[in-house]
Amino acid sequence: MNNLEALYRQVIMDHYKNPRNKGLVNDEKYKTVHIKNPSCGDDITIQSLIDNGSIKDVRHEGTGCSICCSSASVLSETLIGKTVVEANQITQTYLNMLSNKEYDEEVELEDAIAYQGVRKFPARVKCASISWKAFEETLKEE
Amino acid sequence: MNNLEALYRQVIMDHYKNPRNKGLVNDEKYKTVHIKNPSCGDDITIQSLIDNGSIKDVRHEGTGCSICCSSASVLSETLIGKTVVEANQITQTYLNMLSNKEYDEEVELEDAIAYQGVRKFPARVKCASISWKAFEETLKEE
Amino acid sequence: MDVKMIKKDFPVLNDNSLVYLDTAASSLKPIQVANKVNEYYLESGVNVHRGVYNLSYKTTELYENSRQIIADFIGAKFEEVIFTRGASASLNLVASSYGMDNIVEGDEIIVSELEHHSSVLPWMNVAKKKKAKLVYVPLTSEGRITVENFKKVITKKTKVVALNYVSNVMGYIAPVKEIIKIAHDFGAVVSVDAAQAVPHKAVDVKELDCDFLSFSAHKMCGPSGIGILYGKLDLLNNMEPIEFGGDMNDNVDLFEVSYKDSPYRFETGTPPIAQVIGFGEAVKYLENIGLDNILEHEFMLKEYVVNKMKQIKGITIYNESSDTGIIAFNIDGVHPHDAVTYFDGDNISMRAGHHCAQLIIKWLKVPATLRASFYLYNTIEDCDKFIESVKKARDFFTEVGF
Amino acid sequence: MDVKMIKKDFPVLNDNSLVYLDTAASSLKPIQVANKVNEYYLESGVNVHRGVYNLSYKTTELYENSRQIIADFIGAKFEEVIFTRGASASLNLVASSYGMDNIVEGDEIIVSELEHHSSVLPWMNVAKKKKAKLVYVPLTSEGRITVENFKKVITKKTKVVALNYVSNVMGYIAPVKEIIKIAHDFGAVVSVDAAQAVPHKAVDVKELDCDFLSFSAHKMCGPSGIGILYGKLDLLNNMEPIEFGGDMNDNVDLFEVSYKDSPYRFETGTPPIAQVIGFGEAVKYLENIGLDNILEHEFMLKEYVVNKMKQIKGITIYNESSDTGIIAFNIDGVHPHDAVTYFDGDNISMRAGHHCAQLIIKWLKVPATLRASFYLYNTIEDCDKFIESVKKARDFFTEVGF
Ligand SMILES: Cc1ncc(COP(=O)(O)O)c(C=O)c1O
Ligand SMILES: Cc1ncc(COP(=O)(O)O)c(C=O)c1O
Repeated sequence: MNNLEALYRQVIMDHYKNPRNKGLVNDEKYKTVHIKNPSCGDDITIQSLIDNGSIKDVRHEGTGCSICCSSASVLSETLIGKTVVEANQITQTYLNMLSNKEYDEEVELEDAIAYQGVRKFPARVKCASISWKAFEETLKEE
Repeated sequence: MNNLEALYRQVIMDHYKNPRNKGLVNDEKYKTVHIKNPSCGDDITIQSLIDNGSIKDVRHEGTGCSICCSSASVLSETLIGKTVVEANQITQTYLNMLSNKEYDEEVELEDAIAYQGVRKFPARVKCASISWKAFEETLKEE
Repeated sequence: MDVKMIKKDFPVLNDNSLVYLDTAASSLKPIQVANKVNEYYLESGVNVHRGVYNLSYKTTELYENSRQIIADFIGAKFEEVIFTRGASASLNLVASSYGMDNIVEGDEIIVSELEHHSSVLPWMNVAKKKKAKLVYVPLTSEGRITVENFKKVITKKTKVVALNYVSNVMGYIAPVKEIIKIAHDFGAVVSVDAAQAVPHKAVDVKELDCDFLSFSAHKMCGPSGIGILYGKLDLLNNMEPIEFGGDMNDNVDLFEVSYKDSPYRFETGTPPIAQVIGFGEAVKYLENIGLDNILEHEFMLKEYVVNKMKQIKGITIYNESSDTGIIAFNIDGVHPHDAVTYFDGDNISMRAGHHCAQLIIKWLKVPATLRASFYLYNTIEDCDKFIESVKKARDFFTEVGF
Repeated sequence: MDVKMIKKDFPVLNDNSLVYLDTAASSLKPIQVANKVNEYYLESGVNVHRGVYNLSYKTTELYENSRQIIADFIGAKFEEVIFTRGASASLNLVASSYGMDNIVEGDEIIVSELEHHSSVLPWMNVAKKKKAKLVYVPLTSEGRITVENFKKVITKKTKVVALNYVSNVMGYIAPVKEIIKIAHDFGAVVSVDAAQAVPHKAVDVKELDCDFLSFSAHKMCGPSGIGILYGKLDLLNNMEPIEFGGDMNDNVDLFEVSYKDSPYRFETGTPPIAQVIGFGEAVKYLENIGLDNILEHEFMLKEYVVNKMKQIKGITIYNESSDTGIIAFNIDGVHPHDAVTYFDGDNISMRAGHHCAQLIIKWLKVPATLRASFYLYNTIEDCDKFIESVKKARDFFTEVGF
C-alpha cells in the first residue's frame, strides 16, 4: 500500500460518500462553530450538544475535500456518547497524532485512527484537523 | 596634486568665498528658475536677463556645498556677455564634460574648466551641475 | 528558443523529476537573478539616494538603472515607473489615490468577474466609501471580456475602468487596447491589471494608451516583494501621495510639507533595493529570450496539453480556448485539493483553489479548480508527464471510490 | 562579543580598509542572511499559502516560522506581527487605518521635532485631513524628549502619540515606557517608531505596553524591502484594512467582502517571501550575539570617539550625550557634503544631509550635518581611523581656504 492509498483508506472514503450525522439543527441547546480555510475553500460548521458532562450529539455541514468532509463525519461517530473529558482527550490525541507530536497511544481513536496516513502529507494535515478544531471550540464555548 | 586637491582648485575656492553676481533682483525682465536637490539640501536659484540674443546678466542665490555655490558664481561670470547660442554651447560642453560624455574641447569654458576635477567624484557631479541646469531652464522659458 | 538551455538557468529544475506548473502563482527564478540579488547583499548592502560616498553612489546607479530598464521594457518614461511591493500594492495605490480623490457619489466604476481580488476589491472599497456604483462587464459564455459587452456597460457616468489584461484563471487575453480607446472617448481612466500579461507577452504602455498598469516581479523570474505601477506622468504628478515620510518630500516644516514629483512622490522610505536590482536583471533575462517567443512557446504547450486532455474521460476543462499557458480544469467528482495531492506525489507542482479570483470560480459554479500554468522553462516532456499523471489520477480516484 | 569574528560574517568588510559608519541608514548584511535569501531563490522560488504541493508547503512553513521568530524577539503574539515594506509603510499603516478612522476635528496628535519624516508626516496628513491639531513636545536644550516636557503637552484631547524610541540624528533613547503609561492614563494610543531601537537594544512590546511599534529589517542585518508593524491584537482586529485584494479576505461576492483577522487582514498580495525568510535569519543572528551586547559595544565606541573628537578644534558635535552609536557633527565652516567626500577618500562611509529629519536639523539651525553611526561590526581601529581622518579633513579644508 503506497502513501496515497494509505491516505484514502476505505473507512475515510466510506464516510466521505456516506456521511453520518450530517446537516445542522436549529436548536439553541447546540453549540455551533464555523471554521473556514480560505486558501483552499474548506468550510466546516460543527454543532455539539452537551448534557450532563457528555456529548449527546454532534452535527456537521460544509464543503471541502474528501479528507476534510469525511473527518467531520468520523468525528461525529467517534465522539457521540463520550464524556466531555474523554472527547477532549480523544481530540487532543488525534490532533497530536496528525501533527507528529507525541501522543498517548493508549487512547482509543476508533475510526479516527484511519487518518494516520495524513501525516505523510503535511500539506493536508489542516484538512484533517479543521473539523476537530471546530469541535474543540464548541467545548470551549461552554 | 591628488584628486581632492584637484577638486578644490583655487579658482573654485575663490568663487566660493567671494561669489560674483550673487543676490537676486526683483525684475520681471529676468527669467528665474529654482532647483533643489533634497537629498543633500542644495538649493539654487538662477536668474538670467536676455536681451537681443545675448546674456546681459546672470544672478544667483542659494545654499549648498562649495562645489554647488561656487559653480553658480563661475557660471555667471563665464556667461554674462555671451550670446544665447554661445551660452548654450558652453553649458552643453560643461555638462558633457562633467558626465564624462564626449565634448567639444575647442569650446572655451574659461574658469568653468576648473570643474574637470569633479569627474573623479561621480557622487558630486550633481553639485557642479545643478546651477547650470537651472540656467539651461531659464533659456528654455523664453 | 532553446528550452533545454533555459531550464539549466533554473537551479530548482536540476531535480529532473520536478514538473513545475504553478508559474501563474510565482515563476521560478533563474540563477542570474539570484546572483544579482546576492551580489547586492554580499558586495554592498548599503542604502541608496542619500549617500554621497562611493558604495552608496554605485548602488544608487544600479538601482535607478533598473528603473530605466523596466521603463524601456514597457515603453514608459523613467518618471512613470513607480516601485511598489507588488501588483496588489500598485492596484491599491491607483484606487486609494486617484480613485478616492476623483470618484464621487453616483459615478460608475467598471470591473469584471474575471478579476483577481487585487484588481476588483480596491474598487469595491472606493465604490462603498464614495457611494459609487460597481458595474460588471457581462462575460461571454466562455467567460471572456469582449469589446461588445464592454460597450453595453460604459456610460458617461463611468469614471474608472479596472480590468485585467490576462486572466489568472482562464488565461484569456482581454481586448484592452480597444477598450481603452472606448473608455477614453467616454472620459474614463483605465487601470490595467497586467500581472499575468507583462510576464508573458510584449506590452507597450504608449501603444495601449492605458492610464495605469500594474505588475509584479515574482511572476516573471524576478524577486519577491517588488512590483511596478506605471502611470501617465501628468496623472501621477497630479495625484496625492498615499504614504508620507522620508524621501518623498522636498521641504518639511512643522505644519507644512511639499512633495516631490513622480516617481519619488509615491516611494517613501528605504526602497526594496535588492529586489529592484534583481528585477532589472529579470527583465534583461526575459528580453534576451524575447517575450513573443515566450508566449508562442507556452501557448504551444497549452494547445498540446488541451488536445490530449480532451481525449481523457472524466476531465472537465474550463478554458479550452485559453490564449496563454493557463489551463483551469477538474477531475470530475474529485475535489481539487484531493487531486493536487496526487499530482504532488508525481512531483508535479500545481495549484488547487479559487486562485484569489472567487468571482470567476462562482461564475463557473464550482467550489474550486485545478490550475496548470506553463512558462518558458516547461517542456513537451513536462506535458507528457502531466497528461500521464492526469490519467492515472483519474483512475486512482475512481478506484478508491470517488 | 568578539568583533573580529563578527566582522568575518560581513563579506563587504573583507576590504579591510573600509570603515562603514552609515548603519543608521542601512546596516551591512551578514553572509548568513544573504545565504538564506539565496537559498529561497535557488531551492524554491515558489509562492506561499495557496500551494498544497510540497515545495510550496515547505516554503510557507519557513515563511511563517520567520513571523514566529520575530514575534518572540519582540515579545509579541504571532498574530500581532504584520509584514510591511518597511518602517515607513508600517508607520503609514497606523495613520491611514487607525488614524483616519479615529481622529476627528479638534483632536490632538503629539509628535516631536526629533521625528524622522516617516514618523511625523503621516500624522501631519491625518491632522490636515481631519482638522486635528499636531502638537510638538518641546525638546530640552540638548534636543531630548523628556517625560516632564511630554506632560506639558498631553491633554484630554490627545488621541494619538507618535514618537521615536531612538532618534536617527541624535541617537537619544526617549523615555517611551513612561510616556506610554501617561498617554494611556489620558486615553491616548501610542505608536512607537522603533526603526533605530529594535536593531540596537532589546525591545519587549508587552513590557513597553505600546499600542503600535514599527521597524525595518535593513537596519538590523536583514534584507531590504521588509519591515514590521506590531499592534495590539484587539486594536488590529478592529482596524480597517488599507489595501484590498488577494489573501486578505474570506468570502468575496460581487458587492460584498469579508476580511480575515490580523495579520492577514493587512497583508494583501503575494508577500515578500525571500525577505521575510531572510529577516527571520537576521533576527536569529542578532539574538545570538545579544542585543544588550550590541548596545554596550556601540555605545562604548561612541564614547571613545566623542572623547577624542572633543579635543579636536574646529569640530562641532551636536549630541555628545548620545545614548547609542550615533554621532551628529560638522567641521566648522565646511558644508557636510564637502566633508563627506573627504572621508570617502579615506574609505570611510558616512552620511551628510538632513537624514530625513529636517525638523531636528532646522532645530539645530544648521543646513545639514555629518553623521557617523556605529554597529556590531565596528572596531576601535575603525574609530581611530575615523578620528585621524577628521583631523586631516579639518586641516585639508583649512588649507584649501574654507
Ligand atoms: C527613526 C527612523 N524612523 C523611520 C525610518 C524609516 O525606515 P525605512 O526607511 O526603512 O522605511 C528610519 C530610517 O530611515 C529611521 O531612522
Ligand atoms: C491577474 C492578477 N492580478 C493581480 C495579482 C496580484 O499580484 P501580487 O500577488 O504579486 O500582488 C495576481 C497574482 O497573484 C494576478 O494573477
